[in-house]
Amino acid sequence: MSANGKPKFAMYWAAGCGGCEIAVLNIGEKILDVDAAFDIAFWPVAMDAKVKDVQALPDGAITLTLFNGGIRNDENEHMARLLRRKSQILVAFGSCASEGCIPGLANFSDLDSLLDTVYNGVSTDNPDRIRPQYEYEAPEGTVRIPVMAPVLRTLDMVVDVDYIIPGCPPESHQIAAVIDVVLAALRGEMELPPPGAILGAGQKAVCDECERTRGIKKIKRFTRIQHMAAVDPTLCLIEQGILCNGPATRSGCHARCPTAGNACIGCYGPADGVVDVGARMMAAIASVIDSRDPAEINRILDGIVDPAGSFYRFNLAHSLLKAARPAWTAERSH
Amino acid sequence: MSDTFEPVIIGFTCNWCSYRAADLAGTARVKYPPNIRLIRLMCSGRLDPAFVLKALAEGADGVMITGCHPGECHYLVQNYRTLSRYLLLRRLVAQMGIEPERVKLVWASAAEGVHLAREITRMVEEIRALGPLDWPRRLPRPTTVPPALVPEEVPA
Amino acid sequence: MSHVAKSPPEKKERIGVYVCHCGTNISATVRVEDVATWAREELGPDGVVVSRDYKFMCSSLGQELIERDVADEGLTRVVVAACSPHLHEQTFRGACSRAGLNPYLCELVSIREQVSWVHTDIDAATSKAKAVLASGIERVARHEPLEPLRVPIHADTLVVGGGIAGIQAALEIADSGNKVFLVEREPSIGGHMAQFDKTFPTLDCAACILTPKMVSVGAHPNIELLTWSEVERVEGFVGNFTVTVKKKPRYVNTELCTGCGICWEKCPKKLVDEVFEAGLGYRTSVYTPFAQAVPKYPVIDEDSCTYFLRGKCRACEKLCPTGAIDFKQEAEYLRITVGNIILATGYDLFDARRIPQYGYGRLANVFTSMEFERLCNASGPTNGEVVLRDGVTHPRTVGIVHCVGSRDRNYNSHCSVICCMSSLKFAHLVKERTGATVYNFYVDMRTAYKDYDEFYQRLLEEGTRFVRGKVAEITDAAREPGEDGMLIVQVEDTLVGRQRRIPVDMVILASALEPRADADEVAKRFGIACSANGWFIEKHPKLDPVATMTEGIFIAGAAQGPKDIPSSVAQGAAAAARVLNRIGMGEIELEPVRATVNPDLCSGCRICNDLCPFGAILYLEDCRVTEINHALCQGCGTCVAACPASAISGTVFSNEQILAQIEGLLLYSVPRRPVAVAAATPA
Amino acid sequence: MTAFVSLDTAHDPPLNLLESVERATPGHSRLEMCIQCGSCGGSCPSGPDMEHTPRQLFAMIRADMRDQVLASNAPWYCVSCYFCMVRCPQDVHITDLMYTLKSMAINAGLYRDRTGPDLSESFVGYVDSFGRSFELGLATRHYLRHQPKELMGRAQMGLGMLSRGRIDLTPQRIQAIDQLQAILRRARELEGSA
Amino acid sequence: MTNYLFYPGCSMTRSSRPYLDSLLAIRKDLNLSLEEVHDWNCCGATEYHSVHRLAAYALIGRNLALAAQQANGSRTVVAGCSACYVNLAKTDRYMREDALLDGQVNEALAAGGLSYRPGAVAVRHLLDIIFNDIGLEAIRQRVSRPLTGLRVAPYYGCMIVRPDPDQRFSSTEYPHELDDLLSALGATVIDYPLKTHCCGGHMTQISPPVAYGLIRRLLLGAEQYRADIMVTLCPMCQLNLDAFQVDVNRHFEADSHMPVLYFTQLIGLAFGHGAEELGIGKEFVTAREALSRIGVAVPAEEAPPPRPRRRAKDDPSLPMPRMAESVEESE
Repeated sequence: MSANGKPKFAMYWAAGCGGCEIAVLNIGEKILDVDAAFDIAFWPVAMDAKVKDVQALPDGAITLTLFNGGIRNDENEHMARLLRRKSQILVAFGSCASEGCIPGLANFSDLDSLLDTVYNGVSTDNPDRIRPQYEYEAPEGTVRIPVMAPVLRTLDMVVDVDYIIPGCPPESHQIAAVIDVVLAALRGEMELPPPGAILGAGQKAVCDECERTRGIKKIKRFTRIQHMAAVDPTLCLIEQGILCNGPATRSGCHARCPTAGNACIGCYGPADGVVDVGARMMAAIASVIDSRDPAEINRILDGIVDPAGSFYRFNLAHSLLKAARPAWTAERSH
Repeated sequence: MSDTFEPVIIGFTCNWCSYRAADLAGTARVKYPPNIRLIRLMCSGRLDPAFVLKALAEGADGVMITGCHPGECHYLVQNYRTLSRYLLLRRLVAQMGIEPERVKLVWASAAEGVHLAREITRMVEEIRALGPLDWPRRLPRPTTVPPALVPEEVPA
Repeated sequence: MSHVAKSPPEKKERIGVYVCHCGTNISATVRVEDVATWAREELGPDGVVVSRDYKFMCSSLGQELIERDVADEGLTRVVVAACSPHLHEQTFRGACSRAGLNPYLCELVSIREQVSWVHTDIDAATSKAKAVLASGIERVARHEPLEPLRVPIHADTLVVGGGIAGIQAALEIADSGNKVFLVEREPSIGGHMAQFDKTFPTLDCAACILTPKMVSVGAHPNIELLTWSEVERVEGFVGNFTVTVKKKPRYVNTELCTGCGICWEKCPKKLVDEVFEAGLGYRTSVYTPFAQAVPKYPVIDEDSCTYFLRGKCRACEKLCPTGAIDFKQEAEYLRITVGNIILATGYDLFDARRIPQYGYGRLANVFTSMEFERLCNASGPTNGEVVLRDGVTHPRTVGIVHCVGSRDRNYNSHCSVICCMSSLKFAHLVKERTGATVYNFYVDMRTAYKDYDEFYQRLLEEGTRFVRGKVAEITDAAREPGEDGMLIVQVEDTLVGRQRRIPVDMVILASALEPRADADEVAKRFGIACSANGWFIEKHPKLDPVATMTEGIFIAGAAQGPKDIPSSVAQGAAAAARVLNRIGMGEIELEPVRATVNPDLCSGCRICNDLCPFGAILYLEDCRVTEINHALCQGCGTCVAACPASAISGTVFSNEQILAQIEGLLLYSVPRRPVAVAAATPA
Repeated sequence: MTAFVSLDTAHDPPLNLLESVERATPGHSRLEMCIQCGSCGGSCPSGPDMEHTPRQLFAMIRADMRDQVLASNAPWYCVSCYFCMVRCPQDVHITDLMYTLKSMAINAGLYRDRTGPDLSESFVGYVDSFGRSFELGLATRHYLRHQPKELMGRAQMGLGMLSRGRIDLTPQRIQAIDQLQAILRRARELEGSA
Repeated sequence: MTNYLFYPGCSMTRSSRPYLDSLLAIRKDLNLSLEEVHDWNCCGATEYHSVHRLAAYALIGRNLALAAQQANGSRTVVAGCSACYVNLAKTDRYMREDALLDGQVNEALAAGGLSYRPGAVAVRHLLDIIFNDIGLEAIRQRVSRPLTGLRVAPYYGCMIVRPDPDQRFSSTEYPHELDDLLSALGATVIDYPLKTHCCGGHMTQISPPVAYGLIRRLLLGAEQYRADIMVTLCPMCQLNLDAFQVDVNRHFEADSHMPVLYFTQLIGLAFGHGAEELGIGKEFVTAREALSRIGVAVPAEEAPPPRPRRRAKDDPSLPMPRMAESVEESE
């Protein structure tokens, strides 16, 4: 408890796009309740704050920390450990922190080629192929920037996590609901959910919320939605030969994408009991291929451009294999 | 490649054909390398790609999927599902930087003990040639941490 | 926040481990004591409280060990490392349930068939045994108590196919006082056997031994005979099938018909009888296939009947004394309920036209085995006269060709089993009826079984000529003098090593037995499987030859593979016995290996809906979730693996159990040292 | 798995006859599958004139009777009619095997009658130097050596052919003969039996 | 106008020149464009394999490679000689099936700066093209002088239907393509039992007596069925049956006089071309007398009597098995 007797709140932005931060600000007036109920101890996006102030706090001083973004460099990791120690409730907030999300797709390639893409890509004018140095002697003294890790890890791989709020970003109405729960709990009106619980999302898969009609599935060819002349607005997308991660992805978004006419990309992470979204989707999709002839099956599979990328779009870093071989072998050879 | 490398291969068998083939190999005292460890399923159709990924992630150097010959599935047609799953799995595994040869599909009827043993022996040799997979149990952290940012160690 | 399998089972289990020496079968290659001690010392954290090794775990003493420990040590789980589960799983489950522990909380891991017997290096074998044991321990901790499934059995039975196998099965069941529906596609029962003249090796007349059985089928109070009928569809599952049978219109009112025969005597439309007379004789449009047909009622074949083709004639209708002809008849559909089904659908004969070099269809005096059966049949087109195609000339020399379309990768790779013996039978009959010189051209003489080889001896005595060699071609192109106007059989006499051209008047082709043309369709309709070469697959080739993978469906006779009459009869009776035993039990127990949908997780994506060949998966439109019928489910687990939301779980083979098993195998996988490996060759 | 192996090179362990014949035949000859039914010997047009029927040859091959097999006239009497091959119930590639045995016999110098080998070799000779076959040269050369008494009859036929414009006095040579020869040379090196 | 790559082969340019001439003569009627494979070489016949197996495949491989290079509109290579056809087709097939062979042949071809991807060209026999691509209907329409009254023995020989690596013909034992074609020309086609038996091949060179025996069989068979001429589609067959007939007669003291023509020559006649133009007259056993029958009406009993639909009351004979086609009729 702080001087004003309010519980302390923190939010931190690690390796991610920042959308999560916006999503929180998107909850409307509810933000006022947050402000009313909490003493904002540390929220770089919203207000000025210093790491040393956090370090100065006694352990467990912060009641609720929403941590978004994955762990890609040593600063992320440092902050994760610090906030873990200072917080009573640490929430992996959003897809990056919990599943790796799009930044996690970098786990397909090794660090070197990543930097190469960024600093020597076609869109970059960098004739001398300059890359940032982790340490550099300036007149003011040695300047250091965070060191990139060879792969991206999710928050729970670095520290213990109490809750997860999935989504890329989490739906604002879901955030609001979670906040209400926490507040109610603080008022002692109700129990906090059991640790490890997933908040602000459904239990079933996206299909449960999807309004599209679905029938028996027998697929003869797969195609990318952008290559289709017309997409049937009411029929299940998979039955139209479009890869949709809905069947394995946790609901809670009101099936936004399928409703809007696009395939589910899987941002809400694995539905309850799903061990590995990629494996699940693979098994499911392969099972509905309507052929017994290896050659034809392969022809049909050719319609699935980049299987790993499609099936693991949001959870590669948290999948069984976590990262493609080059990513961690390159590291090993260091 | 050091010749002292002994691969570990996880084999998934169908209760009606390949598992019985393995039993038959036993009763016939057919010899094959001990590098393979078999898991019994009721049908190759039960094979969940997650099992394969799990095995590779947990330290197996290869995975052999076995089932009844096409057209002879004891559950009529389920091994065709296995076939398409396998064909898709191979593609994904390759994208993960794993040699597709590390995942193999073998048809073996309950009568084909010798055939199964041969396939196992062949695969062990192939994997031995490929070398260890050694998938990391936990992902690597940054190699060098500048003093400025060394976090105060935390009792986790 | 970590993968399911890593999460320790809620409550700590007390696991007992038992490693079997199996005499020296295991202990010769695996350090059994070492494995047991290791389990006790290393796997304590995983819940191992007792770990013993014992000479023979399957012995009563071995089982008592388990029972005592369950009582004294309060074991909640048991792992036995011994032989294959297919051998002793039931044994150890029994021990557990005697000790009051649910049998399904016991796991048997194989360190004999899959370790000690197949490996030579003791260290490697021992550490593999440890890994296998560890996997069993990880797995068993995640077992759940289960009850076997019980299904009541409806006492009526459906027999499909009225050949000798089906007849036998029907009579066995009916005699025991249970109802049987016998469905036959043709107008009469009797099958191929009814077409034969004599039967090997005893040469008693087929009709004499078959007709009485046919009659008792026709007359049996417990048998409902449905000839000129076919099974349209089969719903339901073991104990309770609902079968739709199509009764094709006979155009004859069987209530009124007396089978007097006036209709077929007067019918003006004569045509070649391709079925019963094998194309060698004629029948009329209204007909019974043969004199002793059961039932005696004729059928009108609308494809040839002048009335159906041109709208006039009606001769039969005019002349029928009882007015039984009824051109208005239409197909009837019967829905019957039965508990078990026996398929005895028999075989097709190989079409000899597919081997042009044998000239069948082009050279008049080349006959098929079935044509010859009719030819020498006392009630056949020639009343048993063995003559050439001209109908008068008796052959002076006859060549009988074995393996026509059998044991030949160009046609059928299987051996048709009966051809050697029936060819010998033909040779005897030809000699007996015509005194002609007979050549048998064989590849290998196969006369296994009782009194068969004796029959071969007899033929040798009779002076039949045997040439060992697969006939290359049969031609009418004369080359040497003496060949003119003859059929020349060209063959390598492999025992002489010379090519021979043997002129004969008549050739008989011992055509192969083939799976029915529609075997695949039928198999699908009844939810069973055909082997690659098209025969119905039995549950076990040796120990369960008449059951199938689908509970409640049995097979008998040549539908399961080429067979002679004795074996077909035996199988018919065997299938009947299996059915009666089911009926006697009143209900059957099924392994509770079943898939279940968790409605709280199923999002109704319908990925699984097309995956079950047994139709166990059902989609509930209203609540948009999928459901699985446990009686139909056979437990293959394909849908479990396919469910994208992991909403389907499979008992005995759950994800948790298998993932844990994988971890077990790898967690304790051996230190990687070089191991001497013998190549895979039979020891 | 097939490979064109030099049949003279020593193998360790030395291939038995069955193995070397199978190795030397393209595709999978399935020789090991023979069930000795004799449909080949029965079908063979020149079977009656062969010292051994193909079936017997295969049995001898299994018995490793190398010299007797390679000395047999049977392969040389094969007319490549392929009857045996399409009729074989075990799908043994008999005609191809006959080619193999002929070349093995030539390599091993194991044949009693030079006629067959000579015909083949002079044919090959013409093809190697011209790229096309040369009937007149082939025929005259061949008959001079092997059927001198037939030569008169042949000569008449030769003239007949000539008068009917059905034969040339000079061989045709293809343009890129060097290319062809280079290809053949390389092939023989690969074959190991140059 | 369908155009094909054409592989004449040594014989067609020499001993079976009439075959080539007649083909060229009817080419326009069939509106068939044939483009010769440039600088093709010998296919190795039945001899080359006997000496150098791999070299033989390389020899043939060169032709395939050249054809593949030249393939513009069509990737089909047509051969008129059965031996050439089977050698080319078989090599392509084996290279498809046997990766090792493929590799070795290509390695050899590389020495000549060539390469061939198995399956790049489709090898087909002239009869296959005329029967399947052009079709009997087109043929019938062009017939101006039907061969009515001429009894012909359709002789396929071996290699066109065996081993038939790509299953292009109706049967390896008893095909009907040539039969149908000839009846389309109006000829009376006999059911020639030896239609795919051996003409002796190279035995004329190795052991004439054996060859004579084989040739004699074929002649006897044709005579037995009272054929006026034999029709062939392979140079080697024609040569053996025609040029050696004299010797066969001498050897067996027989007096066969069986003209042997190419099917292209008969097509030409039926299309109204002159014998000269078709290279007729260049055969050893002259066909003049036989051909003089063309146009003469057939005596009724010449035609094979159709099976009676209803049989006489007292006819004791047993019915013949129904053959595939007759089954169709009845349905």
